[in-house]
Amino acid sequence: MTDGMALLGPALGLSAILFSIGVAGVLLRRNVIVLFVCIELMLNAVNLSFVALAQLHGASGQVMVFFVMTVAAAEAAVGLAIILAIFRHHQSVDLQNINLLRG
Amino acid sequence: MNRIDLASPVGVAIALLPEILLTGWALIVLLVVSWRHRTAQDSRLAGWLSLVGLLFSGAALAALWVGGASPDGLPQMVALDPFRYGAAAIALLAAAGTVLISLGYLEREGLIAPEYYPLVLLATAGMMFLAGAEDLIVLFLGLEVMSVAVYVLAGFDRTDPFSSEAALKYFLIGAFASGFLLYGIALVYGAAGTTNLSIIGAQLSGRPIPMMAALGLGLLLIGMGFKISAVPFHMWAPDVYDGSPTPVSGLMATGVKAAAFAALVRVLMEAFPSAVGLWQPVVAALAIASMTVGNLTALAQRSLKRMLAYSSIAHAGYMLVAVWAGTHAGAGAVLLYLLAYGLTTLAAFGLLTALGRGGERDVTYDDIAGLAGARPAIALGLAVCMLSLLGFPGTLGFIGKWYILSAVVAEGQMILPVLLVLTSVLSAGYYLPVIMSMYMRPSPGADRHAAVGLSPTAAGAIAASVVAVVLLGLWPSGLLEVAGASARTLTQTALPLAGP
Amino acid sequence: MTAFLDSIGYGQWILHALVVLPLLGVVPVLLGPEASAKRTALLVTSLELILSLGLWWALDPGRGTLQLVSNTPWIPGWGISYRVGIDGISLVMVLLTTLLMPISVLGSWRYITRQERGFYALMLALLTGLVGVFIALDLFVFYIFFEIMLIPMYFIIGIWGGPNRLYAAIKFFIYTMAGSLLMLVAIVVLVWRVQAVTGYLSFSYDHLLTNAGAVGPLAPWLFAAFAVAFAIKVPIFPFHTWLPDAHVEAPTAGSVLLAAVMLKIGTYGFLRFAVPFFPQVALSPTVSRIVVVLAVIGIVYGALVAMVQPDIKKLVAYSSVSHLGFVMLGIWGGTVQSVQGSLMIMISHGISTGALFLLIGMIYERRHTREIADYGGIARVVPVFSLIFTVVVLSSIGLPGLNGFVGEFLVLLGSFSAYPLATVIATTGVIFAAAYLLWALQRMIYNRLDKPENERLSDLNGRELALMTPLLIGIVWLGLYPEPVLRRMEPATRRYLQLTQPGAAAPVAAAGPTIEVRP
Amino acid sequence: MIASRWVWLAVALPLAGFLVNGALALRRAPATRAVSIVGPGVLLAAFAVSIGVFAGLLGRPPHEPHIVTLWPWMTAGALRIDLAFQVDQLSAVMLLVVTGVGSLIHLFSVGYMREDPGYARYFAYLNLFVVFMLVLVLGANFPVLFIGWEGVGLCSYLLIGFWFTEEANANAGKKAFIMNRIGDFGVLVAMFFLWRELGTLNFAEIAARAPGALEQGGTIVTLITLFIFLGCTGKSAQIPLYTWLPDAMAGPTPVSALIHAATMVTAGVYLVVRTNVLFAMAPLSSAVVAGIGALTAIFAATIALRQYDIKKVLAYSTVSQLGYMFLAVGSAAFAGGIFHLATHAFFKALLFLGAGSVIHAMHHAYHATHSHEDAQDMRNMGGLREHMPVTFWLMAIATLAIAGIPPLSGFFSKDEILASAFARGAEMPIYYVYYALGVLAALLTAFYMARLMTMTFLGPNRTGDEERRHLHEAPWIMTGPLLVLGILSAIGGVINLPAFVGGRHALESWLEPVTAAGAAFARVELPHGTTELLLVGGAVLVGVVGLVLGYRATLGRRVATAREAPEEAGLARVLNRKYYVDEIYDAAVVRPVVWLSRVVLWKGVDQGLVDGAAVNGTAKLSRGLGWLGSRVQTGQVGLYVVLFLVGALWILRAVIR
Repeated sequence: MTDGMALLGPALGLSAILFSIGVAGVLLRRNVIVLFVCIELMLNAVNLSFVALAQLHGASGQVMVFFVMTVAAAEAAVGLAIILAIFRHHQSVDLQNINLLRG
Repeated sequence: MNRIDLASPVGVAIALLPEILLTGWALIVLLVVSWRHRTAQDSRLAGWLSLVGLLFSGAALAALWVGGASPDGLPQMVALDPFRYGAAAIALLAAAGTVLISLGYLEREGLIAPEYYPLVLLATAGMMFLAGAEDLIVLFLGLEVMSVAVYVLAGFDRTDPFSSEAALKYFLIGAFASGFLLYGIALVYGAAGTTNLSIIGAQLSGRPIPMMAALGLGLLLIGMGFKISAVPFHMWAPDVYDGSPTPVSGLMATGVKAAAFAALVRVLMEAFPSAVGLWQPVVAALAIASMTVGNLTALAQRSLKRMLAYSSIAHAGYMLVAVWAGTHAGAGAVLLYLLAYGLTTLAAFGLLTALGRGGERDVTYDDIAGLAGARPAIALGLAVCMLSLLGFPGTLGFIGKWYILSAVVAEGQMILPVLLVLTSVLSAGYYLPVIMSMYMRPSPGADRHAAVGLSPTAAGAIAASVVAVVLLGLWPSGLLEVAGASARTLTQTALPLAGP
Repeated sequence: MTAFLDSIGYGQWILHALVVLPLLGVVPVLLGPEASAKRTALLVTSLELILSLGLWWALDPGRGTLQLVSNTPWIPGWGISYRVGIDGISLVMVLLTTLLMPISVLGSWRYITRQERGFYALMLALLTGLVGVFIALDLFVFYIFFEIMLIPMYFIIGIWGGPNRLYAAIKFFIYTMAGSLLMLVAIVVLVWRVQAVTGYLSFSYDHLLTNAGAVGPLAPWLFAAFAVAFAIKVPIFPFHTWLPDAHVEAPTAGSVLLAAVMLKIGTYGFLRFAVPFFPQVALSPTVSRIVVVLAVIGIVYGALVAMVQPDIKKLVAYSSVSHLGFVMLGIWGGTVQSVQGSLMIMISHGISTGALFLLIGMIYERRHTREIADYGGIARVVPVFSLIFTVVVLSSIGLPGLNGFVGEFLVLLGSFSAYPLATVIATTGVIFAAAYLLWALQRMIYNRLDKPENERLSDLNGRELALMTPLLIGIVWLGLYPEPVLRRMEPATRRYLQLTQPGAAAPVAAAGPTIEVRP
Repeated sequence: MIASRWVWLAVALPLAGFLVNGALALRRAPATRAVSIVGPGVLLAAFAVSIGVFAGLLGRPPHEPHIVTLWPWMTAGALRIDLAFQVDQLSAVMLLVVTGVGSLIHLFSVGYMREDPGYARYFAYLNLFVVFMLVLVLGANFPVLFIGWEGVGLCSYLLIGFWFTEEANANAGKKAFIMNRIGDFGVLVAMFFLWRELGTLNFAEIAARAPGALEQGGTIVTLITLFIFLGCTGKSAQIPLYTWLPDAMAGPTPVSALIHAATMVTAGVYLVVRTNVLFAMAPLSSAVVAGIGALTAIFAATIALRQYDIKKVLAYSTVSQLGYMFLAVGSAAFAGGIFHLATHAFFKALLFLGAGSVIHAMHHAYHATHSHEDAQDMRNMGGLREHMPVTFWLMAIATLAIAGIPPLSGFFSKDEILASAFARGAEMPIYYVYYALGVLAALLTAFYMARLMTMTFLGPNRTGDEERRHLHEAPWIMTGPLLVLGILSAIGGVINLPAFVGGRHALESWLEPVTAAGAAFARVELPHGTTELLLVGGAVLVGVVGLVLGYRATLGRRVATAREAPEEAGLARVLNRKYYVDEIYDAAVVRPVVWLSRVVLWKGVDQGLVDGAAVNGTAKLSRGLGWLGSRVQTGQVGLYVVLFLVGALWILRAVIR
């Protein structure tokens, strides 16, 4: 069991880094689809940490990963549909000029 | 008090009966809609069908509540206590209200897309899971089911760029926030070894909170902060409420907020009672920020819909003050305020549908000048809503605020109540002008308000909630008993896990 | 008379009747035709007056304690019950309210021309609120009535007011609400602390009064909250700026009720709640000095600013600030004479200023202007109006022999021993009162009759004379023979002083048995 | 004994008169006949009752005043104030003077005001005035006296501004009331002191408790008496609150006679005598009272020298004579003060009524020829002796009386005052100065009275040839009362004949019970033997010299009519403009107060500071912040996420710590 533990620190570190990259992506990029991809990246980072922690506390961590993946998939479907609708109106996916609602 | 054994599948089925019924019913309606979706009658049929579904689910919930169902042994995935039933009931009420208002609204707006109703049902099912979740996984799932459904509902009017923009913003920032929430769940799971709330509570109690659990708690707060639109995670709310169709805004302001707050209270009270020193200052800060920014920015709004959006941020602040108390009284206050705020805001959005067209974004204070002369009933309804939101005595809103004040003062806290009260005074600055322009200003044209009208179903729903707000405001003792009792059931019953 | 009253169990149902009757009256007013609204309203308010007169005999003048107390549980979970009762002080205020209400209704006969049903319905709602405030003995119930009153007055000013009514209405509403919300927090904290010490959750006045000491170090903050809420209502100097706007813009009936009754809720609040609950804080040297200084400023400042007002209604509004400055000085005077004087001013100011506003309303109905400069020399054209106007002005100046003097004299006499310098400065208020009111009187009814419109003014008609007669009788009767009123208020004054004299912290065995502490 | 129980009748009768006349005034049809009967009739009845009360008092033991309580007025805790009348020697005398002179003046008014449209209203106010004056005089405690005190102020306001259509008259009325009110402030504060120190406001109890409770000559008693005196200066027109009396001449002349000569203005003297024990216990205050009395006497006399309006001369003469009365009571000669009050009432009323009939005649003449000359300006009169012989001779008697020529009443009363001032000098040398001022004032008095008489009655007639034919004597209804007053002025001295002419100071002994309390502390022995004779001689000499100089000076110069009269110059101009005191008051007090309240308080503090900054300020601030908040809502998702992240980082930092 001990060797499994050895990888826990780095795994959690990696998922934290991935998560931060995801967040930075959402922050900096202007294209909606890239933003969406970054959010998916954040979710997968969390999956990694789930798997890493599952070593400690048994299989429930891994079960959680499956839930996360299915939810991410559902979200992806709906998200892309919304992005399509936006594209139909603005002919662009650049977040800068999607600001009709303000004030 | 029949005890339900959650280990056996039959036990679980009974425990989740309301949610199961609702989801099943939603699928049935989806089937019916798949081949009857062209005419207005189809849309109305789907609407009435979904209402029936809500009734069934409500009946099941009542059976559980009246039967006093409680878990035999450790509560597994979903809590079986009146607090869940109460929150779920509010969610059902909100959904029923939204459906009743939407019946007339969709037809008038030419949105003949009956799949609107199954989405509402599914969103409500999500809310009920979220409100009743005893396990972080179920909490996450409930949250996502609700959110995805509401994302689509927000962008329901495809032809209207505002609606799609609202959906996009809600989706992007929503997903972003659920990323944080999920990361929190992972860290808490890492620290406590389980995702069951009461077991987490047991694990963490008795020893200083480990770093990972603290981080987890922080991330959870961020995720939930977004859902209840607390400042500084609130930026999405005004635009999304403004852009999406008015009944959907109503649902978001009432149902979504109710489920989110119920979950937040349960997580904080059951999972992190020992970490009170940690989360109380954060909640206090969020509360103060929301109350001040929400009320101040609402002052500058000309459109009624955006004013109601900012006011919902302010009310989130008031409820966060109750959450800060961290006691059963606080939980009771949140539950009651959710009902009070829910009923009033739903009626307000409902009345707003009467006043405008196409998303009612352009309905300003001047548009409703002299409405009292033309439409006395609608004007009176809106006036009562404004007074209840203001927390004026004689309305349920006042009883809600009073309950929050008593809960928080009982903890010896003075600054938060005074801030709550002072920001309420600010709110008079944008609630009263609504009443003033309706009653005290002459209507510009004779037939200026000819177009103002409500469909019978919407009128019925709104009238019911307005009357409820006043009656419960005058005779609140029954309601207060129920809220207090259901809050007291939020106790951490589990024993710590053996082992590491 | 008392035998007759006891025979019909008057004591048990009267207080509830006085609150419910106007509400019941609202229904026929709203449902009936527009024209008959005012008649129904007059009928209901007159009935209310007749019913309330019985209180004069029903109250046993011997005991200073709260009488006719009735207690019906309302929200048992929070220890809230609909608890009502009266003593000398509230008796007099209720009678003043029920007397002025039919008079104001009669006074707006011709003044209110549109949406009459709404107006008279709101007037009846206002009557309920006003009576309720004075008889409530449960802090929750008191707070509800204290706030509920705002709505009718807000609409009365807002809908039937003058050109600048919106600003005046919202300013009035927010100003008063801000104060009362602070009081709300104070009430909640008080009840919580008392419950923590006595273990018994209740909002009842007696319970809180006897155990108010439980608040300990929080007392100054709580007193401050109560004091601010009532100071805005009185109004005391820095919080008074809503009054002139509200008075000028309100219709006659609104101004009459605002000045005659609603301002007294502030002073009544001090007498009933703020000072008795926290006597050490209220009567401590620093707080007393602040209040007395503000009161004296109010008197002199109010009078001086009134002197230069071009608009007669604003002038009377500032004169109210000045008069109520006397009341505050009297309350803190700390002697039986000064407190009795305050109560007398509360009544006589109600009658005199009520009468003044009614008269201004009448002349406004004819001439449609409130600028003093637009009048002049009308004594020859409208002799009856001028005579009544002079008498009422003289009573406001405090001419001995009329009602204004009794109150002011007692206040100054009583407060002299405690605050000699302040009282002397306050007495100069007597000079300024003469100056500004006489100057206005002269510019309005004497001087040259040089404006053609003034020549066609019609003198008071039967209705107007009818509604002025009770007030004139009151002015002269209270001026020359205030004895019965003073006798009925004295026990309550004594009890107030017992409760508030420093060192009276322990529950006081009042003259009679106090109403039982636990219901 | 029984009679004094009916004293309330004396008050009730004029009150009834007021109500009847008031009702008649409100009715359109002028009921002059009814009013002429009710008005004076009621007064005569009241006079009869007063005589009854006076007679009743004779039979009573002197030292018990008879308190008639009508009903309990104000009771609060230990304070018990009843509406009660006190009938004792002092109030009996005042009762007689007020109702007596009052009746005569009412009769005179019947003639004088006959053509005036407000005839009924005039008599209503006059009756009301008598009611309040009687309440003042009969009051058994300070508050009841105060009812009368302010009541008379009210009536003088109404009567001065009787012809209110003229703004000047209304202003004069208002000025009178407000100045009275400033005085009343003093009386009020004195009451509070008395209540705090003695625990009572009843005169009888004050006299009883004062010696014990108050330290003689102490600050408390001095303060009380000074505040009382402040009230008196307001009511009896002494420096500094006298400027309202000359303006009060705007009212009808009988009003000036009754209110501003005989009764109301003497209220101050009455109050000092009524509270003589306090003044006796406070020598410093007495000195102040006497000082201001003397100062006012000389000051007013100088102004009277250069006045051309006949009523203004008499007004300043009244102010001066009142100064004498205060000089008397200031030197503890309380009875002397009352004596001069009575005699002054007679001859000053006579002078005013005389002037009234002169003005009446002049009005008649100018009215006949439709000319708009000033009927009150002496420069338009002259030589009226032939046209109005009766008025001339009666006014001559009054002039001699006021100048202090024996054996007329003025001589005795004025001489006693000067003597007592001189006697008081022994204890406090300052009184010698007052004595000197008194004598000088007597000289000036004689001078201006002589000037008035010569300008009006002697020398060439300047009214104008046409008008002269219409000048004739006043009807008997007006000259009748003059006659009675003439007789009283002549023999008035009898009521207090001094020893050196064989009299036994009747009035002084009559008032002894009232002044006994004061006498215990400050008794004045009038000088006897040679000094007395010297003083008397000196006074008479001064009187005669004044008269002669006055006559000579006026007759010598040719007096131009008002229209062509040259502008005054130098000192004469200053005197004519009454030392510009009114203008100084206006500039120093009235205008700054009005400016302060308008600019500083109302616009500055009220609208600017409290309303503008505090109230509307917070409203604007919150709206501004709100506007800022909505600007931040740019609609850019990027910004939303940034803010989201800032919040997230803050929470994480808070949670970790």
